[in-house]
Amino acid sequence: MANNPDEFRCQISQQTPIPLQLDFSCQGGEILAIVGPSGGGKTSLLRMLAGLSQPQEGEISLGEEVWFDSEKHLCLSPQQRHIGYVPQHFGLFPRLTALENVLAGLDHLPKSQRREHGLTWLQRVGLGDYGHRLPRQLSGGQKQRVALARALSREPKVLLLDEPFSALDVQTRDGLYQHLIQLIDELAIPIILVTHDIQEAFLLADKMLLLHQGKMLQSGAPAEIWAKPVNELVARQMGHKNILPVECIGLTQSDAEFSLAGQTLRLPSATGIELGTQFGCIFNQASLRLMPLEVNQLGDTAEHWLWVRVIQVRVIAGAVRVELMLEQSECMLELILEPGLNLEFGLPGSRLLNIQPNQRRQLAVDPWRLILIPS
Amino acid sequence: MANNPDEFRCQISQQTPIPLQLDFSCQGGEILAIVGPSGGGKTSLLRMLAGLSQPQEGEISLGEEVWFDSEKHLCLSPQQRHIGYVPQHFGLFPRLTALENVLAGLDHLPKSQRREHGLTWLQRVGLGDYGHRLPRQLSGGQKQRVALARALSREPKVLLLDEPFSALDVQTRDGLYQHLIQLIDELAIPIILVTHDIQEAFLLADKMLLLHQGKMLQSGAPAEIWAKPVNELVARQMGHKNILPVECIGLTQSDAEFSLAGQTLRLPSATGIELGTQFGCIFNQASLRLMPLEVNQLGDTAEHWLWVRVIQVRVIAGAVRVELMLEQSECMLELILEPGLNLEFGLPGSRLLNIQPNQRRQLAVDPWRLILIPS
Amino acid sequence: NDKGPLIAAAANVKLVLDKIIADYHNDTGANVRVSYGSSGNFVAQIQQGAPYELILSADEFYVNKLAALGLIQGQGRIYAIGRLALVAPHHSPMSLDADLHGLKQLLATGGLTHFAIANPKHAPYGERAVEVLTASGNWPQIKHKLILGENVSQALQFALSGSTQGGIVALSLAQHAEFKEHGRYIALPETWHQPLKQRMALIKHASIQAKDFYEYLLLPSTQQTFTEFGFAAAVTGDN
Amino acid sequence: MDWQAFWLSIKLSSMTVVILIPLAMFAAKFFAYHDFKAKPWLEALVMVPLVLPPTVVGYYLLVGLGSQSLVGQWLATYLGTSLVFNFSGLVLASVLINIPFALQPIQRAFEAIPMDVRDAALCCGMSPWARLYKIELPMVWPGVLTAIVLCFSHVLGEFGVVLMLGGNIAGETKTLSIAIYDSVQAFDLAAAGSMSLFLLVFAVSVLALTSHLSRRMVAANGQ
Amino acid sequence: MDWQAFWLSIKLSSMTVVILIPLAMFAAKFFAYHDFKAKPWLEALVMVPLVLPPTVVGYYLLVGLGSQSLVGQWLATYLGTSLVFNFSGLVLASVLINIPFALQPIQRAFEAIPMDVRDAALCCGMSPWARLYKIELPMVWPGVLTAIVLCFSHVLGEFGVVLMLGGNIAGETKTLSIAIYDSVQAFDLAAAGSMSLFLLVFAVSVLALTSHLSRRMVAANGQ
Ligand SMILES: Nc1ncnc2c1ncn2[C@@H]1O[C@H](COP(=O)(O)OP(=O)(O)OP(=O)(O)O)[C@@H](O)[C@H]1O
Ligand SMILES: Nc1ncnc2c1ncn2[C@@H]1O[C@H](COP(=O)(O)OP(=O)(O)OP(=O)(O)O)[C@@H](O)[C@H]1O
Ligand code: MOO
Ligand SMILES: [Mg+2]
Ligand SMILES: [Mg+2]
Repeated sequence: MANNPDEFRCQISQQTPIPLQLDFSCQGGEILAIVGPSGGGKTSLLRMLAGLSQPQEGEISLGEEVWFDSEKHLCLSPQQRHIGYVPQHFGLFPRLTALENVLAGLDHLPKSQRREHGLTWLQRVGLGDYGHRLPRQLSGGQKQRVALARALSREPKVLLLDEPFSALDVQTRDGLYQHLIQLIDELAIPIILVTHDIQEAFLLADKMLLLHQGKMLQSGAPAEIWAKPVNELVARQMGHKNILPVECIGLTQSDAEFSLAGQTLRLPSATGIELGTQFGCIFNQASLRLMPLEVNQLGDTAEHWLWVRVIQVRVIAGAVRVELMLEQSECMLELILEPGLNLEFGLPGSRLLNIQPNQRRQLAVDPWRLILIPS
Repeated sequence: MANNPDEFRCQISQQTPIPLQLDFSCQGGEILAIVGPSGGGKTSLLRMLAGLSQPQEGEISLGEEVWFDSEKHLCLSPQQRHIGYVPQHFGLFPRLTALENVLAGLDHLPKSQRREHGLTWLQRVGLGDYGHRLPRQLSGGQKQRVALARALSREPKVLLLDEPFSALDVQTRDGLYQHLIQLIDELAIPIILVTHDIQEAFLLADKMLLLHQGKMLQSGAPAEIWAKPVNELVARQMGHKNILPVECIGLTQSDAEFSLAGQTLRLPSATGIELGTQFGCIFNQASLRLMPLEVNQLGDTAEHWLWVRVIQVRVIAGAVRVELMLEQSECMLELILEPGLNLEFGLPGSRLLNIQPNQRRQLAVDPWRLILIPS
Repeated sequence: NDKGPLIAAAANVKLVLDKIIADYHNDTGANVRVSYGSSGNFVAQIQQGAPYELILSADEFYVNKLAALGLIQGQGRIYAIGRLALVAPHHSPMSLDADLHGLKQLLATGGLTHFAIANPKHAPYGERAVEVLTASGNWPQIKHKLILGENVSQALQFALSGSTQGGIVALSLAQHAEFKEHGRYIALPETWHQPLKQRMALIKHASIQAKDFYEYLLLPSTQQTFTEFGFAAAVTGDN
Repeated sequence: MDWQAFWLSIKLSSMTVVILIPLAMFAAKFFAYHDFKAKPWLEALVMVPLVLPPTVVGYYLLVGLGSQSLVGQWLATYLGTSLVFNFSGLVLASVLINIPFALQPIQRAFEAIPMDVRDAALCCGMSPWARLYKIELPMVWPGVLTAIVLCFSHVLGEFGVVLMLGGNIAGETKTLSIAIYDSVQAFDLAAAGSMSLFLLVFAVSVLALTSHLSRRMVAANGQ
Repeated sequence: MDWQAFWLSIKLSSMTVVILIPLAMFAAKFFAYHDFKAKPWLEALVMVPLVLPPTVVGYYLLVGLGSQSLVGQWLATYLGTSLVFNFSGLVLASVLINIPFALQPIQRAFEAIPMDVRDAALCCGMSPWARLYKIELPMVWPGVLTAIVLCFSHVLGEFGVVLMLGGNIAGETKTLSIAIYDSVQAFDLAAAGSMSLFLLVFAVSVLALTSHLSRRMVAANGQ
């Protein structure tokens, strides 16, 4: 194996206690985000990477250093792997203060430097004044930050983060993102980040891996996965909302006609589309535009537009969230109306647009922006 | 006190062990979201509402029923309050199975109905097949859902939720939102929801309360708080990013001139603006539009536009995140470019727009959309 | 009550008494129950209303104490006279003689490290053992080598454990079959010490059956049994 | 083999455990969750039965409960009963001297229940009894098991207090451990040896079985 | 008051605790974290010293360690020493018979350390010693304290084994508890009473102080 000097490689498979089948790598200086539904096996995977449990088969290595090899019956202990690990439930040492918790990971530093280094990291996570507190005297988010400081401060060879920001507010979170990015600039180590927050993954991760029931459903750059999810589950995990079933009912050289709950849509044709095939169609925000109340503006031939009924309108951060139902069906669509995007450019707020529950509206669809996925 | 039949009122104050000063109410059928920075006192507050600790002074009541009254030395026990509580760290009973955990809260039901009711709720949170598992055999998100099922299933008089969705993926979360909304329709009880997710608060909450160091900084409808945050801390907690310091340097009847890092902005005048006053100015997404590369398009008089330099470009879910720096300053601005919003309507992706790091660009500002906050 | 009256008896008469009780049952068909223990404990227990009807003490002291407390009928009777024996485990370099010359010699050569007796503070046999050691002139040299048993039975266990070179215990125990496997013994003359008068007494509320057994113990045939087991006969006339 | 003594020992051990453990659980829970000035002193006082030689403890119990004592006289007058030289006295004594073995491990187990679980239990609306039975007992079970094992074994082996307070009456107060002691004293080493061996094999089997079953029980629902 | 006996008791108790507790910690940790077929049996075997009457245990120890025994002969030949009728023998015996009191509570405490804390400790790169000292010891401390308190008290009060193996030699093997026993047997109730009282007051004070200090210590850094 002629690996990159600090490429982290993992190729494991097992059937019990839970099935797992994975093969991925992460370069030094890269962040790999692992996402997937609750119970998918993310924590189980991280514990294996940390050396806290052993897969049945496979190999885990960092550069030239083999951490685990089922064939050679080789398995380095967590100590030997020198990792930084933030467990999902923090795993703080209950009888040590916050500072002592951080210092507990710094045994590799000369004694004289430990304290200062630990304090620096406590300050970075915003807990400079809480060094003397015991875990039970800290709030949930404060605990999580101590665990984070403990893992980041020890200059690990690989960083394993299990939903490390889940208990934190936006503001604190943003500050910590910066420290994480700074750390990766300094150390250029591989970072494996388990997260449920897609925004977070987009912001931080270079690569992303979708884990479901122990299987890798998809991996690649976050934007790629977002733009080309392999199936509906991936799409939903990536935050796509409006996934409706469509069926190809007509095919020309350039166009394909789809039926959607009784209405018809004309989309650009593409390879793989055959007459009668069923797809999931993602109507993402950028592809939809709610038309003003004056009906029939788009003409009566339904080609790039749909008839919908307004179900609910709710103002959310700087925008309006509208729930629509396709006419003559149960299909729901969610639309976040930001001024200028799905509406004509103007002032925000549903009042000004006069969107009211039960209205019948036309919804323009930009066919180029729709995403088709196998159903 | 002639209260609403199921109005939940809380008016408490204390200095130790941590300072808390709150006064709020929540109607039956309403969701009150409590947000605020980590360590702000949210969990401490919820424990008081549950009867697990006592504030030094104040009164807590539900309709006519007084739960706590420091003057009358009255304090109902948690049992007497009949609440549903999801603690931040779940507090599952480690020796009981998932189903038994749920059943533990159903002592008020006739014995024959308990099991069925418990199973129904386990199914609702997506754990129908996990009833026989012990907590230590569940993943983080599965544990959280058991805790949720335990609290929701017991038809409580008030529901106290401490970040009940923090360990869950988008998809699972969305499903649970529906169940929560359904529950509130059935029971019409007050629900207090602590959360760090502003989107969640917007989606679910009727009212919102911002807690910082034990004090209520602001309360009201989420959209109101978003649109008129009383200070920078609130603004940041609401997810506002681009908050820059401006100073009023000129004042006419209709307009006010502000200096921002050496550049000048002309905004509509308003009450409370005086010459020399300093403000924080929120440049939210809807107020900014990045102009195409051809410079000087807006003319040389800087009235409603700023000179910026592109620092970083990153593709995120269906959009592009651009980091900009105001010329001749350290002020950073973050811009989420969605097609048609901050850009001229067109295809997404930074490549197409040709946004590159280090470019000098013009940024158009819509003065009507800016938010000024006291600094 | 066919189980018979309850008797408290000093541990050092266990061997002989078990035999006598068997004989008694054969002779009369009657039963008695017996509880072995330390005489001192019995006094404390009888004071607190223990259901004993007869006490066979290891000496006179405790019976006299009970008499002073008015808990027994009269003064009781001496039922046996205890005798002492010098014992040594088989491997011991000590030669046994009734004059304790062997002991003296061993002490002189420093070959004696431990010597077992019962605790003289509360065990009569221990008290008499000290008298013997003093009278034979061995006391100053031996007093730091003493291992004290809780009672004379434990002293014998010490002596047999192999970790002592010998000890002074009750002849009745030293004669025991079990002992012969482990060591040798020689009876010590009764003149070396005050007589070990073992006194018994009927408790105040004692039943007819208890009194019957009390009488049985004083029969010549029974007294003969006592001598077979290493006691000197007690019933010679004086109370 | 003195079967009578053996069964008496088993009866005494079992009754002691059955009486002591529930009481200890309440006391342990109280000690675990309440704090007051005198607590360290009370906790230390509970250790007293361990600090004195058993025979001496037995002696003081005898004097304190015997027919000459106030307690003894009251018992005799009003209940027509007595606590010395009979089985109920032994049970009382065994319960008293085993308090430290029962209390300490259970108290530690209660103290170790995490705060959030206690909170959740309080908020579940169960009656205190249901809470104790359903939630707390399964959690403190390892501590309770330790207490049971220590008490059971200790009663089997205890003879000082039993001898003093009970008086070695066959069928009533003569336990197997007294029988073994007697045999050793009477140089019946063969009998002592066989009874000791039997007691050991019995006790070790019972304890191993208990620990095995309890492990399986706990494993069946978890740990 | 027999001061010599008192100091001997203190010395014996302290040495027993000092020797036994560290050993028990290793054994307890091993038992807590490993599972194997023979484990219930081993755990039960450890209880053996409790099941037999102390005097009988003492007798078997005396025979097993005495100068005629293999062990005794080996000790005498190669080390020129002996374990009967002297202080080191008492220490050995005390350590042996207190194993159940030391092992059980500490084992439970180790078992109660949550999985995620153990995981985190493993991932922190500390040496096993540092881990034991910094992380585990503070967490199992309540269990260790229970073990110390039980062992310390039990050694103070134990006299059966001590008497049998030690032989009641003043200044060498005559502990206070034997002295008290002797006084009671000799009907010197005044001496017995005053010594008992002194021992009780002393023990209760020491235990209360220990529990108080340890509470403060733990409170200073937490619980
Ligand atoms: N037992 C305690 N002793 C002293 N201070 C405590 C204790 N428990 C919590 N605190 C402090 O009280 C403050 C409020 O804690 P609380 O848990 O209520 O915060 P929170 O708003 O729930 O935070 P988070 O969002 O991180 O969960 C924190 O600063 C915390 O450090
Ligand atoms: N000790 C165990 N015994 C049996 N099954 C287990 C055990 N621990 C976890 N599991 C199961 O393994 C699966 C994967 O769990 P894991 O904790 O890895 O999920 P996860 O992806 O981290 O989920 P989450 O996002 O909810 O934390 C889950 O279905 C869980 O129920
Ligand atoms: O009372 Mo004894 O049996 O002389 O030691
Ligand atoms: Mg997980
Ligand atoms: Mg909290």
